[in-house]
Amino acid sequence: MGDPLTISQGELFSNPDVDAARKFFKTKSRALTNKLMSVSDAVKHFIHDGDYLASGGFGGVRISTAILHEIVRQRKKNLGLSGHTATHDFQILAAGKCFDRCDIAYVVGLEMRGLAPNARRLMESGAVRVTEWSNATLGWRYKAAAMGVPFLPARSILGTDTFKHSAAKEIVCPFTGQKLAAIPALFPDVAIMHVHRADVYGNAQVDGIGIADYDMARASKRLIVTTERIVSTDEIRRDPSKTIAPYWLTDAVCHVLYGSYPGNMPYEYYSDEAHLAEWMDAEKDEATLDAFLRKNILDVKNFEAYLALRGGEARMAELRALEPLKRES
Amino acid sequence: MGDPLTISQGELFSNPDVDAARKFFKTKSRALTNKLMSVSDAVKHFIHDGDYLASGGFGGVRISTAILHEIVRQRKKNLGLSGHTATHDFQILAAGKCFDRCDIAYVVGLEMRGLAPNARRLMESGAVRVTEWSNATLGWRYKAAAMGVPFLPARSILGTDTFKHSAAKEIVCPFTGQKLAAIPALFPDVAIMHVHRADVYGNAQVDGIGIADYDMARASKRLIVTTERIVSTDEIRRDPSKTIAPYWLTDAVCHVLYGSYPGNMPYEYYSDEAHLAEWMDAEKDEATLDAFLRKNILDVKNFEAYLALRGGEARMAELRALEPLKRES
Amino acid sequence: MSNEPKRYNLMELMVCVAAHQLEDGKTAVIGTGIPLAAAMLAKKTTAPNLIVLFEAGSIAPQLIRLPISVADSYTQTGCLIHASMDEVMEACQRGTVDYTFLGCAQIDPYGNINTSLIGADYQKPKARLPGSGGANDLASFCWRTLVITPHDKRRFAPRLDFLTTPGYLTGLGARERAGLPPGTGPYKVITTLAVIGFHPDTKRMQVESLHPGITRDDVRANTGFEILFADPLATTPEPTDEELQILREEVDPQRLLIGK
Amino acid sequence: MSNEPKRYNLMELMVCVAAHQLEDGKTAVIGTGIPLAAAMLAKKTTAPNLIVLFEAGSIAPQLIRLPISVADSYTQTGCLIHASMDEVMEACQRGTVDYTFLGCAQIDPYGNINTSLIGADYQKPKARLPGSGGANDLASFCWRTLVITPHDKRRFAPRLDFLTTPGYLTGLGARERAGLPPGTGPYKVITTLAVIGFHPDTKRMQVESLHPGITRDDVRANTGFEILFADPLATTPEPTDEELQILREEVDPQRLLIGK
Repeated sequence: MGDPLTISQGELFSNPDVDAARKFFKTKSRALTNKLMSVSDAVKHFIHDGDYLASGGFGGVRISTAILHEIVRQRKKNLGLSGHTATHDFQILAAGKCFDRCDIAYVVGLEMRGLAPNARRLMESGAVRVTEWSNATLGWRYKAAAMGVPFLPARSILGTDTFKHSAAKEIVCPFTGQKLAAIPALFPDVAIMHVHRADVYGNAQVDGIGIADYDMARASKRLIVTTERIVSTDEIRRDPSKTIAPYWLTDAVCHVLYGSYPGNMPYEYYSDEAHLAEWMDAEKDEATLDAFLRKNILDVKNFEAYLALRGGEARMAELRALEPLKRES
Repeated sequence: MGDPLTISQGELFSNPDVDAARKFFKTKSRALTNKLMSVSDAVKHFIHDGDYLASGGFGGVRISTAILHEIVRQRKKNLGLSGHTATHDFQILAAGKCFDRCDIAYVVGLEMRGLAPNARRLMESGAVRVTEWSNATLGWRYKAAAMGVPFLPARSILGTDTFKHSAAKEIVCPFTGQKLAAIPALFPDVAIMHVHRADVYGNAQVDGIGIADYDMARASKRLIVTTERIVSTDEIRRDPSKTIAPYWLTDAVCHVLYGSYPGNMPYEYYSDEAHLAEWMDAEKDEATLDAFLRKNILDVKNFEAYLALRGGEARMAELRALEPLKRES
Repeated sequence: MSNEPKRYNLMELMVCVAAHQLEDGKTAVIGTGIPLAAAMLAKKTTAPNLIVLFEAGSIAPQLIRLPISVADSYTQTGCLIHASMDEVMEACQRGTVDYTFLGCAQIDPYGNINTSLIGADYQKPKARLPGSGGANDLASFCWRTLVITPHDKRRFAPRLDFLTTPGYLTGLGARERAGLPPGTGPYKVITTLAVIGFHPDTKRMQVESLHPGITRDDVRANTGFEILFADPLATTPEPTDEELQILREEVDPQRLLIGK
Repeated sequence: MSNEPKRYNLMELMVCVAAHQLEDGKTAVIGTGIPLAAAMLAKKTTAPNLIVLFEAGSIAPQLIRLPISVADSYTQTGCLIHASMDEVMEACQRGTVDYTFLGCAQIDPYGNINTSLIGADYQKPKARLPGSGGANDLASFCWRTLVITPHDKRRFAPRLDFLTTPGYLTGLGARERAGLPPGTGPYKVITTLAVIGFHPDTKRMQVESLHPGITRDDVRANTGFEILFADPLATTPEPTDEELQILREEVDPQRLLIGK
């Protein structure tokens, strides 16, 4: 029944060995300690050259911009990257030439905003090794890891070049004889995630849709949380259904108000479309981009200074006013 | 690496064919209609002799007692049953001799309360065909179905008689060469679930832990929801993170205050341990059980009459006072 | 194409045609742009109980404005469920989602889509495009896949540089042989020239209706492969005044889409 | 056994011994009964930051009383996460849970457990027991499985009627060959007579300490198979007055467990 099994040719950038991951998770500290630190320290301690990085949120929604900037500022190199609807996050890291391999579900585009010229140039240069996936299958790679299994079966990507350039494998269902795509577990070395509130120990809560962050936080060996607000643990316990990561998954907590800027933070502030358009313009050639990067990231002390440059509280207040979601109570 | 693959000998009581399930889900109505009906009508219309039934909650916590009683009252026969930590629910259906086959993860016991004598007699009589699972693997059977895949891989039940008497299959991971248990999808014909609030269309919300109900509601072809409170759809939209089933999964909504009694309903009322002890006593022999069943279920008009028999609002107020979880705000 | 009618523009026509495809009481995973405008228009006209899901996790929102991202706040207003991407994708894989809408950089006679790259060298393409996003999954799982695209010769290509998202692959039965869920596949391709279906025997593109003022030769001249025409061949119904009014005043008052 | 000391009863001893096994800052999936009393005692003494998870979905509650069900309201007071059974089981499968506690109807020399049935005919057993529940999963996944059980000859059986939950199966390396995660397996068996470990080479039960007043012969007389004794063989430390006070006044003031 059906065509013979197809062999994929994509490179697997990380090891789906659940026993190796179990060994890591066995020894990872679960101690209740204060993990509050600066963005600079979090990046210094938990993101190393060559690491495989996962970025939470959805490209331009609930992203950890402060960490992304700091990765560029600290000139991290040779990262692996999960391109799970990576838009503005991808654009930042591409501008910094921080990665040399990428699992692609969605990259170089900014959805309705068009394609990012510099990000495209980088991906067309041959400097980045790439493997192809789809949003669901790349998400299921996190989910397999979070579940502690080496793969999950899926019924998409079959029959396409997306499969051929993936590192999935075709298998036959032992019950139905159907052809399925086996999607290998992905255990990122480090994940970054921006949330609405967290305590100093790393209990983190999100309001609104979860995207793929629940599984990403569990799949990753290390987790850096940036948060709009630092709250008490009692506040976390007030609505435990909102908790996306408990403290023992989290390695660093950084308090970054407006931390998703210029991205949207649901319930808090809308995206700064004017600044995102500036980014697109700045990518038109290398020289313009270099100047733009220096001005906005490299020559800027930290994320707070960047926000000040972008109009500070006045601009943030405008973006708050544009946000349609309001909390009850 | 490792022993040769073991063959299991358990019977598969339901078809893991995802394409057959897809065909069903394709044609299932997603119309926005008022589905409010009596418990009696819900059981009459949506539970048929021979159906495979899944019962939500955790045996004695957040169970749909009114539906369970009505199944006995309408003398439904030859049901298949998912014994996913089935305790008081199992006890009721065993007393009614309603099922003739059962997937077992946990049955005949009531946790700390001991073993149910009649339920044991039934299972020792040979009258019920059984297949063995564990809580995780039986839960993953719902999850596979909810995900739309014919199986999920798992790393438990391997090497045991639980596996041998399951209908799982051993497979080899195409990435790691590891032995895994392939757990077949379970699509129940009908599921019953008790919730804190629902609207008349079937949008249902739960406070507190979800147990396996999220996946069960999605895996099942039909879904009967009983609810402590009927609310407006606006109330559902007020905190969308609490929604366990959207209306298009739900076939019937029954308003049953104290619907988990004598089980615990977190945030509402604690279990009636005295009545559960009466049940245990009543199971000591067939004659005592028959009289008990007549008194509490068969000769009782409906669940409201049963509650009245058990002490009505006065007793319910006592159980409310025993409940430790209180909602914020 | 030069004689575009004055009462509406092509974008407005496409939105209305897309809206007509959506039956009431069905589920649809919708992206931003034209598809969402179509869904909003359908909900305000013929399909008030169309259930919209966004792939990032928002389920059944009350849409108040066109969002910019499929995850942004405007996808989440008044939802029934704040879910996650896996939950939405799994609902599709389980067979509970009826419609999805896709765009394309290239599309071939079988409705296969390329959104990954242009050029022959995969690791060093002439042009890198975003990739599948959720398109491959949605086109594999949803019962009816709708494609909305400008109609030109470069896009309607005999062979794709990269087959990102499955149409009918190599023809009748090929999806099933590849392991994709039976009964799925491209349903209609809505272009700037025509509404196109697929021949039941060959699963090759077949024009079902030409937009007002468009001829078979216009379509042929803008299609890079031999395209079939249904017999009889219809004319795409024009938007009604009511549709246009709702579209302009309620769906896209800022003219983000239709004004261009 | 007849000369049980007066300062504490056997149940109290077992709870205290179990509590000693739990290191601070670790995770444990705990059931109701003695294991939970042990976890509560540990949290109030040596392991204040022990993280308790319940298999039905409650994660890191602030326990105020012994629950009756692993899903009931008393497992959910002051949680950090209201999760689901799959999330807890998957955290175990992923290797992030250190401890679990099991009971048994039968246990064999390799720590394999039967909680399914007594008798030879599977479809018509002499006695039907609950089955695995979560035990098989937890014993497969958690790093250290603790078993708590009365110690008698019927229970400590050379062969099980049904192997519900894996111990070391047939000995060293058998779990790994069966596909179970390496580095897991029964850690200690805490009985009414002794604390028992497993010989590193054979993975057969080996008594590590005898409870005060218990002799080797007591153990042998109540064990249905040949059991090893460590050399030197220790005496199980008695509960301290502080432990007993906390246990009686704070953990189980209603004497649901220890009073019996």
